Amino acid sequence: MSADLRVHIGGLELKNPLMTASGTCGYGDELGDYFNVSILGAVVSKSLTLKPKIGNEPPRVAEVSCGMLNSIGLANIGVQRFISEKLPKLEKLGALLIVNIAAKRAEDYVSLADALAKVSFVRGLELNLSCPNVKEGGIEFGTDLGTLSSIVKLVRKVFPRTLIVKLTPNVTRISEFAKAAENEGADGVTVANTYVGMAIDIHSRLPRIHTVTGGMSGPAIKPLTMAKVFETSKAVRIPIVASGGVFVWQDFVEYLMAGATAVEIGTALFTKPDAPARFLEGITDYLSKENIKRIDELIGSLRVNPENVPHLKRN
Amino acid sequence: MSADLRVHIGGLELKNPLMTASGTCGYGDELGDYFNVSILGAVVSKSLTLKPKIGNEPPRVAEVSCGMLNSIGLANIGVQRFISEKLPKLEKLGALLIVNIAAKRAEDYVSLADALAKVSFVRGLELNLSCPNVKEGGIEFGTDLGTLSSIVKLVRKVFPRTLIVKLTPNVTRISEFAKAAENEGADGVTVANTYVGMAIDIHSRLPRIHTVTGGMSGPAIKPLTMAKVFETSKAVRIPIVASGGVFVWQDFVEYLMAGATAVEIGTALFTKPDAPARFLEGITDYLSKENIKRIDELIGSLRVNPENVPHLKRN
Amino acid sequence: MPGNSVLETAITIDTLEVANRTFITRFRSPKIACMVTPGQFLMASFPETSDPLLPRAFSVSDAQEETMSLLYVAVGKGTGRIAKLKPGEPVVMNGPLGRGFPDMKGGTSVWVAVGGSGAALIPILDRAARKTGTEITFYYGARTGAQLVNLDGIKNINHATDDGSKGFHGNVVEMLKEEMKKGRPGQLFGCGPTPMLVAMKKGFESQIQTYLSVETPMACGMGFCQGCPVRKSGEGDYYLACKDGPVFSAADIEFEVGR
Amino acid sequence: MPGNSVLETAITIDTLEVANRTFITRFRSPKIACMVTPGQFLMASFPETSDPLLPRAFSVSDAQEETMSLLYVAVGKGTGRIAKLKPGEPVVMNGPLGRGFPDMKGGTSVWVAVGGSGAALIPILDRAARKTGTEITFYYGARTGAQLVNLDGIKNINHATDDGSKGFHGNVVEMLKEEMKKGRPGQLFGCGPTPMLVAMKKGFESQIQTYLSVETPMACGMGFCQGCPVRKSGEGDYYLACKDGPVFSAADIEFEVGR
Ligand SMILES: Cc1cc2nc3c(=O)[nH]c(=O)nc-3n(C[C@H](O)[C@H](O)[C@H](O)COP(=O)(O)OP(=O)(O)OC[C@H]3O[C@@H](n4cnc5c(N)ncnc54)[C@H](O)[C@@H]3O)c2cc1C
Ligand SMILES: Cc1cc2nc3c(=O)[nH]c(=O)nc-3n(C[C@H](O)[C@H](O)[C@H](O)COP(=O)(O)OP(=O)(O)OC[C@H]3O[C@@H](n4cnc5c(N)ncnc54)[C@H](O)[C@@H]3O)c2cc1C
Ligand SMILES: Cc1cc2nc3c(=O)[nH]c(=O)nc-3n(C[C@H](O)[C@H](O)[C@H](O)COP(=O)(O)O)c2cc1C
Ligand SMILES: Cc1cc2nc3c(=O)[nH]c(=O)nc-3n(C[C@H](O)[C@H](O)[C@H](O)COP(=O)(O)O)c2cc1C
Ligand code: FES
Ligand code: FES
Repeated sequence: MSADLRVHIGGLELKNPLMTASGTCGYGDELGDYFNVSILGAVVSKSLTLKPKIGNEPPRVAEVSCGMLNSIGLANIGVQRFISEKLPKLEKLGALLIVNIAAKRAEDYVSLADALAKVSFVRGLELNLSCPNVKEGGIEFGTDLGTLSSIVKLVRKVFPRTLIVKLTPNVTRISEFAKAAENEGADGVTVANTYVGMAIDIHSRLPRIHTVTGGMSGPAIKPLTMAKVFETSKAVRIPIVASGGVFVWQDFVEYLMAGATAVEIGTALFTKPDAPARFLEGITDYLSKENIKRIDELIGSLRVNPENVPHLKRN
Repeated sequence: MSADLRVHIGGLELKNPLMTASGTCGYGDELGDYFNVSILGAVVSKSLTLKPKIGNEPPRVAEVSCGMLNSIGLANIGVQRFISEKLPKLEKLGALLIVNIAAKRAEDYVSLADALAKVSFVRGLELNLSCPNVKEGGIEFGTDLGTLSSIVKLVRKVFPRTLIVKLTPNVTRISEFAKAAENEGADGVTVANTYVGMAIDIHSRLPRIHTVTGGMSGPAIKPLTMAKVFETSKAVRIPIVASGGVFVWQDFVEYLMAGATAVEIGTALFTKPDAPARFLEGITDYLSKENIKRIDELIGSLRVNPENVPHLKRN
Repeated sequence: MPGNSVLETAITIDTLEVANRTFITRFRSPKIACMVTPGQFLMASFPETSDPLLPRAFSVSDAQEETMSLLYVAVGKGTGRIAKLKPGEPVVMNGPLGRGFPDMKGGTSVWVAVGGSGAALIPILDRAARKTGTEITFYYGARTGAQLVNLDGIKNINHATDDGSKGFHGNVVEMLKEEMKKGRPGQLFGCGPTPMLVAMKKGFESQIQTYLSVETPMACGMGFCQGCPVRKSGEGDYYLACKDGPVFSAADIEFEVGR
Repeated sequence: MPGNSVLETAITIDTLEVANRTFITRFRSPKIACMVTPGQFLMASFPETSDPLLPRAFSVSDAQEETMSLLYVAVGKGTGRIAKLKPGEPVVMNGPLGRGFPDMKGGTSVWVAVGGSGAALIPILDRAARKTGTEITFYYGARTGAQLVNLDGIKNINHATDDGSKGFHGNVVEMLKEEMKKGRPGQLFGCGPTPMLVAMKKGFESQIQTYLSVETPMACGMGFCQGCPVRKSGEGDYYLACKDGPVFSAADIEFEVGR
């Protein structure tokens, strides 16, 4: 008998902890070329804004050692076209949908949440309070505790289903932000978005990303986000969605052991668009070999004495 | 005629911007097996504490994608044995020496600085206010503006030569810490120490580092530290020493363009203990091909409109 | 219309160095080979390492039955690795991707300007032209003769070199302008470095139906990342090079001016 | 006393698969080959990539004139890469590093217990013993016969397997205890997995001069990083495996108890 892979975030049951990361699989519908998206725990769609956004000038992407920088600037078709054009496709594909939203003003988050609350196929929201690549708002919300709290509170009022807050890692102590989200009624936190990074083409002396700095993702950031997931798991009781640098199924298991309830696959999709299907096979095999009956037994199963951790002791 | 490679930090003239990073070449004396250390701008020795320290339990190091985690715990022979045993060797090797010091209490920083001020061969101090791997003090100093300021102020009083403050990158806005160091009279800042990271061995479910989290270094962190060097260069006038992920000589040039005055080689020494000699050749060739007469023309030479940078606009 | 793209583990057949730092590698890649149309590309990746991390984009240079070839200039980590593949070694290919050149219709004439690694497109375009009975002529430029790839069996190639060491003395756009004094094609295709494409757009788009294959940095090649914008003419909006291109009608797009 | 260590670009000669996932690769590496003593190691690195990043530690398995060989189990990225090196391909070696076994003196007898990749040390120890006229006997254990490397030309190897498929039925420490009932060597050497070394220390250090080659994670191999501590007996202090070891007198060190 195969293991029970189900996990829960708020009232939402995911058939397994595999999710896609926002912005790394378009609106989710195009993944269907490479595997059946209904096998996923959840599809998280590209950050939507109230109005369509054309995004930043190129170059928007650059490769660095074991990672990449991006500065897409939230290019997206806007919430209305998403609802009319993309939702029917995703419904047909049998995806469980979590919609990621971003805005410059608190009111806009509320309008977005309000619009999406009316669409029952949208099973959850992921609030992007952490995009490092837009000139106003974006990361600012995510680095100020008060602003974060007030946005979560407002959105919580209008969105009754699962609400996840995606945090920026570019802060001194991410667990404080996770606690603030929990206090305002978030059902989960995503740890974390990309790290502010930069690279220069030394021949032209130009930055390799038009906005100079961009968000760094990929295997290079995995140990950093791992530490942040662990820190957060010691601070909150709500589920943690890990996001950062997953490239092989073992990374998935590592995040669960560090305390995550679900894990997003981002940059890996660019190289391996069928990664979720492969990971699911790898994890299923692993569970059966290790004779683990329920995947949630892995969550936070790291064998560790928190006393050993200088990083935590200081809390 | 070959280019003028000299750069200055406070009253100190370095013959070139290449430095070693503290803790990655022992006390500096052993580098001599692989190249002539007198070619370096400066040797920065392993963090010294007042009393000898045995360091953390193993495992202390683990490899991750394009990087490594370490948790050495400041294992060192203590300042007195350093002065009596290591200094004579370094003097014989013709090294220009900057000593890195670490402590748990402000008074201890002062005692260390006082002891080293008396040794004229010690041309500069690098204050490690950022070690992530000790249970008390360490990073704490580096994440609190007030503590940082007061330590720099006290040390400044007793140490008359070049004083560099090594900052932690594990904060929301590193430039604020750089400004605080500048305000208290530091001659330069090192940007930055290692990033808090973590990795798990999924088979044993044990952390791969005894202290669970460790400091991450190597090419993986280069884009992150690059962004922090750039941010800092827009905020302070004192020289910046870049430290993070340098692996090829081009990385050196990249850091100078981003605003650094000197650059430390750390983890690269483990794979290429002769890296400084190789880098110096690469840089010298590059300068002559590009017809650059003085290396300091490269400092901050990135062609960029700071208006484009969301990360800076928010200051 | 292009079919769906697939992930295929292609098997290296052999590699030939065909010019200075320039290679042709052939692969057994039956699924992609049978679907690809001229101007489409694929993303090659190296699953056993994270450095290089992202897949690399290559136009398919030729495809016949189960065999497909790439023609590339070894400039960095990815191309360097491909050039070192031993016969029998696998590499993961995602393709065919994007929209290629418009289908050729017999009886028309097509001129193709190529520069640098744009030469990759000569074999596949020539094969398509022969199949449809389209009259095709290539104008192939390089800095110097040593950089020109000798493509066996393909006639109708006119060379241009900046230093005059082979063929026309000057760049390929100057050569086209000379040729246009004598006659004009039904369609003009271009693939090569951006400055060449900029000059082609400026020089010819108002006179001839011109299609250009653009190169931008790409992270995914599949429309997932929004990393490859190409500005739409007249509008503030963008196409995606990987989904809407890499081949565009010159009239539809604008090139970014220097930053 | 060991000479200084050097960075040398070694050239691959050939690779042989000698047991399940176990390989011997020979290199032309004249500088290191002529300096190394039994038990010393080197760090092999891959300058063209940052993944793997750190150099990998290997005991030198044999050295003669300009040729040196490594015997290793392909467990991950680094060993996997070495196993794939083609004849003529270069790899950067830093060595010889550390302190090896004590110099052998003719006329004494040495017993050597090896397990797993510790078998690497058999050829180099055997060569040194023959040179000095030392009587050497190897006790070589593995889980099962298929994992035992067949080392040509080396006599005096007694095998032990956990499953009894070859030689003594049991582990190598049990075998040693049996043998000790009949007689005793002047010195006892051990190299293999940590549990084996722990059992040797416990079983023999009080009776025989015992030297153990320890394995710890290493970042640099040169004493630069302080990453490889080995606890000193009785004291709270540490040795460094790479500088003070990897070979230690069993009496001088303590093994970490489970965390
Ligand atoms: C649709 C498309 C089709 C292409 N077809 C071909 C082809 O048929 N043959 C061929 O040789 N190349 C082709 N390219 C370019 C090819 O993708 C790059 O040369 C390749 O990505 C470089 O990889 P690398 O790892 O070797 O170099 P890297 O190590 O990534 O970079 C080395 C150097 O190449 C530059 N570079 C990186 N990416 C690009 C790029 N996309 N375009 C131009 N320069 C770049 C970098 O700035 C750097 O200076 C194509 C690109 C695109 C987008
Ligand atoms: C002084 C010394 C001498 C050595 N001599 C030999 C030798 O002669 N032959 C040989 O086969 N091996 C030897 N080893 C072990 C060898 O260094 C490791 O097997 C090697 O580093 C693994 O590299 P990798 O990239 O293939 O594996 P990685 O991808 O780094 O790791 C794969 C697996 O191996 C484990 N591993 C990593 N490092 C070590 C280690 N140091 N010891 C044990 N397991 C490890 C990891 O936990 C992981 O499960 C020696 C180690 C030391 C310290
Ligand atoms: C090209 C790209 C675009 C992204 N766009 C978004 C976005 O629109 N909204 C968002 O919340 N996160 C976005 N992210 C962040 C990812 O969702 C993810 O959190 C991050 O990349 C770390 O995971 P990874 O290393 O697995 O990619 C983007 C990442 C990339 C690489
Ligand atoms: C093994 C190891 C030990 C280190 N020890 C110290 C130390 O004692 N004091 C200190 O200030 N920094 C220490 N560092 C940080 C380095 O000096 C350097 O700032 C950091 O590694 C980033 O640079 P790199 O990526 O080039 O290694 C250590 C780093 C490593 C890898
Ligand atoms: S390369 Fe990712 S959308 Fe075009
Ligand atoms: S491995 Fe670096 S000190 Fe031993």
